[in-house]
Amino acid sequence: MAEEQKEAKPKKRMTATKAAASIGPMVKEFITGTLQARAEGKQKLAYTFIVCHHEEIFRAMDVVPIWTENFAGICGAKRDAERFLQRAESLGLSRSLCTYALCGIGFDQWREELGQMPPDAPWGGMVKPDFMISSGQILCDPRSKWYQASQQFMPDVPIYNIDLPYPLFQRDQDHREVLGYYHRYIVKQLRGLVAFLEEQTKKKMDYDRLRELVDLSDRTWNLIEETYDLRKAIPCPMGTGDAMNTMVPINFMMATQKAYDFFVELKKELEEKIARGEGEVENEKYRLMWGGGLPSWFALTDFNYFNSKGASFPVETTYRMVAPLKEMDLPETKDPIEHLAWRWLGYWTFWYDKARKRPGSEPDVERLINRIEEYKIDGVVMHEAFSCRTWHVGLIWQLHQLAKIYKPIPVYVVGKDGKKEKVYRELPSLILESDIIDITSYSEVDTRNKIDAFIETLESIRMNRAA
Amino acid sequence: MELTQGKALSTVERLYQDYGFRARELKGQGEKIIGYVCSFVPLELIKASGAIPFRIRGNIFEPITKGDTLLETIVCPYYRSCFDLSVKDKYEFLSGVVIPHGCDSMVRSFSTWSYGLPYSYFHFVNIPTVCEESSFEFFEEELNTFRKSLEKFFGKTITDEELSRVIRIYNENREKVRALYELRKADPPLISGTELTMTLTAGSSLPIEEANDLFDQVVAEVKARGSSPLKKGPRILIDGACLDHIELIKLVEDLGGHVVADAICNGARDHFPKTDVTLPPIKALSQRYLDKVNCPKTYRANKAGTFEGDIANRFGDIGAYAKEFKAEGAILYVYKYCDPFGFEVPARKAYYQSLNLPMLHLEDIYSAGTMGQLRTRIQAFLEMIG
Amino acid sequence: MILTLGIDIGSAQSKGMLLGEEGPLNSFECASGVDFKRTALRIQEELLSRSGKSLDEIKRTVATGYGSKSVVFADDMRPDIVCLAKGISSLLPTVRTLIDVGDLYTKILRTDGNGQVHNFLLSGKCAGGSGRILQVIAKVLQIKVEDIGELSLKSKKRVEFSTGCAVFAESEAISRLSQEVTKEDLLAGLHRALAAQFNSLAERVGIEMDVAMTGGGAKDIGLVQSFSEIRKHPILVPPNPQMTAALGAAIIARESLTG
Amino acid sequence: MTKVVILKEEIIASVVGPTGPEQRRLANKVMEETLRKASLSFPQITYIVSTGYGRINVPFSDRQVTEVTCHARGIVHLFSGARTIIDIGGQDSKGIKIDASGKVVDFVMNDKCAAGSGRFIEVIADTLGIPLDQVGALSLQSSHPVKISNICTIWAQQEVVSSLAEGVPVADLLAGIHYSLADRIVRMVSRLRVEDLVILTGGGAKNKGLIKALSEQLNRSVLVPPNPLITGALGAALIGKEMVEKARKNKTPIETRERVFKEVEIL
Repeated sequence: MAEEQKEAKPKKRMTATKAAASIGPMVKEFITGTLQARAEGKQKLAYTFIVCHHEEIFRAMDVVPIWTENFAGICGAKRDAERFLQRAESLGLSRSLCTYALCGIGFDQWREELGQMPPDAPWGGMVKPDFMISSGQILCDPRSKWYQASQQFMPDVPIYNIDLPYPLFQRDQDHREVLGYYHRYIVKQLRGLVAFLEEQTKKKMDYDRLRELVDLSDRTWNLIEETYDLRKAIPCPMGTGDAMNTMVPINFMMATQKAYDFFVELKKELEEKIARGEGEVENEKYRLMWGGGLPSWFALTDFNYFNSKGASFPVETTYRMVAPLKEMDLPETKDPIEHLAWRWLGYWTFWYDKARKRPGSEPDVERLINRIEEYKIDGVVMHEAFSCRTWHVGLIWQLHQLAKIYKPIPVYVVGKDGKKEKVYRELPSLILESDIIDITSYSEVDTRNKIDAFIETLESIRMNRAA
Repeated sequence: MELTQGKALSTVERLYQDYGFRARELKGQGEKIIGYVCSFVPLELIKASGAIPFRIRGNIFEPITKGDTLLETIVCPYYRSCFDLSVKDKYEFLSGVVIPHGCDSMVRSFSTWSYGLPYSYFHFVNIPTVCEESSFEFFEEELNTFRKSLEKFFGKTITDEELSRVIRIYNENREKVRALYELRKADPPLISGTELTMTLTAGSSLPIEEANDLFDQVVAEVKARGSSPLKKGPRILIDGACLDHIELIKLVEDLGGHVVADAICNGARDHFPKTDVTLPPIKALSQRYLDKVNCPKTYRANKAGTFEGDIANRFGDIGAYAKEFKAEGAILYVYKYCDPFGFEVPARKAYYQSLNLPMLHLEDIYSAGTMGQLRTRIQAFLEMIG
Repeated sequence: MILTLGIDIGSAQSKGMLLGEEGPLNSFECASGVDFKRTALRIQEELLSRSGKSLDEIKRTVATGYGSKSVVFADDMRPDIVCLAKGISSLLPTVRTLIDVGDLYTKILRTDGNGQVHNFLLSGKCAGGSGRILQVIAKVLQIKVEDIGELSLKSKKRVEFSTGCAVFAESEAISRLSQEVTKEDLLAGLHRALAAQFNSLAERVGIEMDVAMTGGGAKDIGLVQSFSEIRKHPILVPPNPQMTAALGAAIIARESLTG
Repeated sequence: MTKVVILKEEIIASVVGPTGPEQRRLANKVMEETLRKASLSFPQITYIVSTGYGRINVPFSDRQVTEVTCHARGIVHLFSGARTIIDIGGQDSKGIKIDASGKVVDFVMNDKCAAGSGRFIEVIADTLGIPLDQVGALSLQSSHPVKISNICTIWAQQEVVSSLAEGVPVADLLAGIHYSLADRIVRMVSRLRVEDLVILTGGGAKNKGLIKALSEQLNRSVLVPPNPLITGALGAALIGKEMVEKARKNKTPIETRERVFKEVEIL
């Protein structure tokens, strides 16, 4: 019966770029790499999280990162997360919690109970780490709680928790007033991580190597932005569907030459496509922005569905570098750790100044407005994943503010007297509701119904638009 | 088994039922009231700035309607209720709101609060996730930023002397809460769990001096009972986040149990730890709020090196309360969508097992509508341990 | 005569609207049953025979609704949101916000009098906030669904009623009744709870006047009344509100003929 | 359903009757019938314990005890080695963990949503027009159970209707429905760390399809008492008996209500 009850395998998503199509094997390679490293036993392996700006430290210390969010995402994409989620539930964890974490904890518990990988573990499974680096950031509780919960099943695996806060946008305060002590704190936290890794690996940090790696990821960072900026072209050569693949080198491979080379290739491919006038969609009718939320990894084919209606996604706010480093105006420093800390703060506070200038705006809204302008966006699509508060709370509010402060679209409507009258409409938006990996929260029929109706909404605005 | 209600407890009930009426009065007299949520806001700073801190409360009887139009429903239901009441102008007497980094729900909805509500003052206090030297340093800076922000808003300097004086008043308050808890130790307890939580909740709507007076009066009034009129029943500890209403406790007590101890935010977690008066005030506050408020949000390094040692370290205070108040069972009450507490359910379960204390885990959504469903579970649990 | 047909196959009720050049000729409604294909054919046949028309006069058929893909003879399938906007604009062109209370879902949309959708939202993750709950309760109270509205308006003391699971609403109602709550007060409580939910949804989309209610739920005057109390403004309801999407589908069919 | 068990040393009489909106009146009726069957007059009953969702609506009960305790008591009486009890009723479902001495040590419940209770199957059976007592057997004929993707009972009901229209065999749909429910139940009870013997009781225990689906998903055999509907009532009767015996031993008075049937009119 287990067979029949399994979810149907997802249809393969069509990619617009060759680069995106090459991602699958790359992911498989680094997962296989962790299995190999564990078998060889020469390198230490660490559970850790993305967007912490600490991968350079790992790589400089030859520690192999195991990206636990990535593994959960893979289980989701393979539509094989449910059995791990259920295990976590049976431990007493509510399904309303971060499903990435539930999937990871369920997997860990199973692997530790068996003393080997659970049967048919996706891509060989997630190996037991030597230690876990959690990061109690300001925006994600599970990043601190997940490994703490996993430790119950791996009591001998130590946790090191680094704290990486950033100042929240506050109306009554210029963030520059506090950056100094935030920076001092983050530097100390990162140095603490170095000390922990030194102790665990019994090796000293090679700061020259770290400097080189930081430089490599900085260059990659700028290259990514240059590459993604090419998507401003009409028609757009690559959409968010592909970007959900090309996020892999951004989030799991930074500070490697491979990631840099990947974007060199991608940039070339996009330039060629633009030269040929090739778009993600054959006849591009609408340009949409993925304006918030992580995707449902098991339903990436929804992007193809959008494409089939003539809708392209030239830009997304998820998995992007926020802005090129050169625009961030970071203080000069020779110390790579100090630089990482500045870069971290620059990343989170980039939109603050711009937001302060527009009444009623705030950084997330400001970013939406800028992207709408730069990429000539006709509508915003967001995803509210029930299990993740980090990225999915505040979206309704952002749309609310966007409608309030962003320039409205003049359209003709039928007035009370039956005559046409000019009124103003906000940019159309769609919120999809599901989850990152919990497929039980997803209905393809409903989702596609919503997409259909949204496309018709875009069409109607276009038809009634008062030039 | 009826408890007599004297003057002090009648005042408590009124403050509880018409939550905020005293703050409204004070506002009318020209006082400034600053709202806050969570146990991490250093109230001493607000008080020292001349304003009156007021804990924003939810209401489980009020369906969440308006709040849901601005805030996702995947936010902690308790916090959604607080927001809903705020946008419905229930707390119109506030001059501002302070929100700390208590959990994701607070962080991610901060702009919704600060732009969606009409108050003129908003401040966010960042709380470190770890407890170590660098985080105490950082937190001291963050407290100084908060101090400056209050000074700017109220146009008044907060001196160290004033702060030290206020710290002592708050410490007195914590001693008085301790005195209230002492009344729970008799078997059956002299004060019911409902009365105690109602008293603490009422206190969180008052200026600290008035709360201190009120607690004194309640202690005197309850002590005057001499012996408990209550029937003996299983002694229960309640563990979880913020429980600012009495319905769950009343349910336990209606079914024959007694709530005699807790590890909840507006109970022991918030009210027991005192501030060290021998340290410079900001340093002392930084240590009190970061280290002594034992919230799952804060990570404390596992020094024991074993899981059992770790849970003893993390939850030791709960075990101590259970022992001190002779609890016979625990109810772990966790809101849906609560990541900090939600992820600890298996570990807390293991901890209660190690104490040999039966535990009932309830996941709830902060609504009076679910009390019927909880009733059967609680009754069955009391039958199980009774 | 050039006829167009709009068919709306809902989860509970199916509706058909036959449109002539001058306007609607005939409409027909029946239970959807289990065989949607047959239901669709039956609607087509009934409408033709009632209007005395022949099949070849129908130049275009547009299907919509939950079971629209079962209408094998349809020329096109359109989302119900779109058909609702079209339908309401032709019936009540001043309507800017529409709440459609269906059997499985509640839909909120903003439109413009031209029949174009400007924004929309669908209800929740289960049938807890849909029209189905009204049927469930009617069954418990042993009354007809049609009578719910009148009864609810007679309430003197509305009770708090929580709309969780639509199926378990039955047991909640039973336990309320055994607490000696009257049918009238119970229904008023239910209506209030539903209306409050609709209002939250609608405010998310942004409410513009006028506001209308359609779908099977709009036949319930208690629900409409309750919603207008919350809005503090009258709520418009077209005649035969459950036909709105079918009408919209037929109009869309006609428009695509005339281009 | 309303169930009554009259106990002396062994069960003297038991009756299963309907529960409707008029719970109190129906409780009276079922009680009367059981008394008739036992050839007893009402005052001859020493002590009455009521349990279940409507336990507070039994006007003549002397004490109310939850179904968790009563089911456990009833099952332990029937199977002394029981460690895990799964009760699937129309209004809720629950898992109960029992220790070696027959004491309840933990339990879990679902009563928030019909999809995790016996109602899920009742609603679908009703939709398909198949008598409830036949759905289990029919589901066993399936060779390719379908996956039911909707969790909400009402939406699943609609899904079943659509699948049926697309020609999916009824047996496959029913099997899918049984697996779907079993899946949710197993997810819930797995929190208790299921141990043998596993006993299934309540209305769901009369359904062979559900027994199969559950034992497959639990990977254990599941035992069923001969009359699963009455285990809760039996447990209540046993608890009542113990209370009376204890009171007699301690010479404490037994408080009981008046043994009369009060007519209750609700609708």
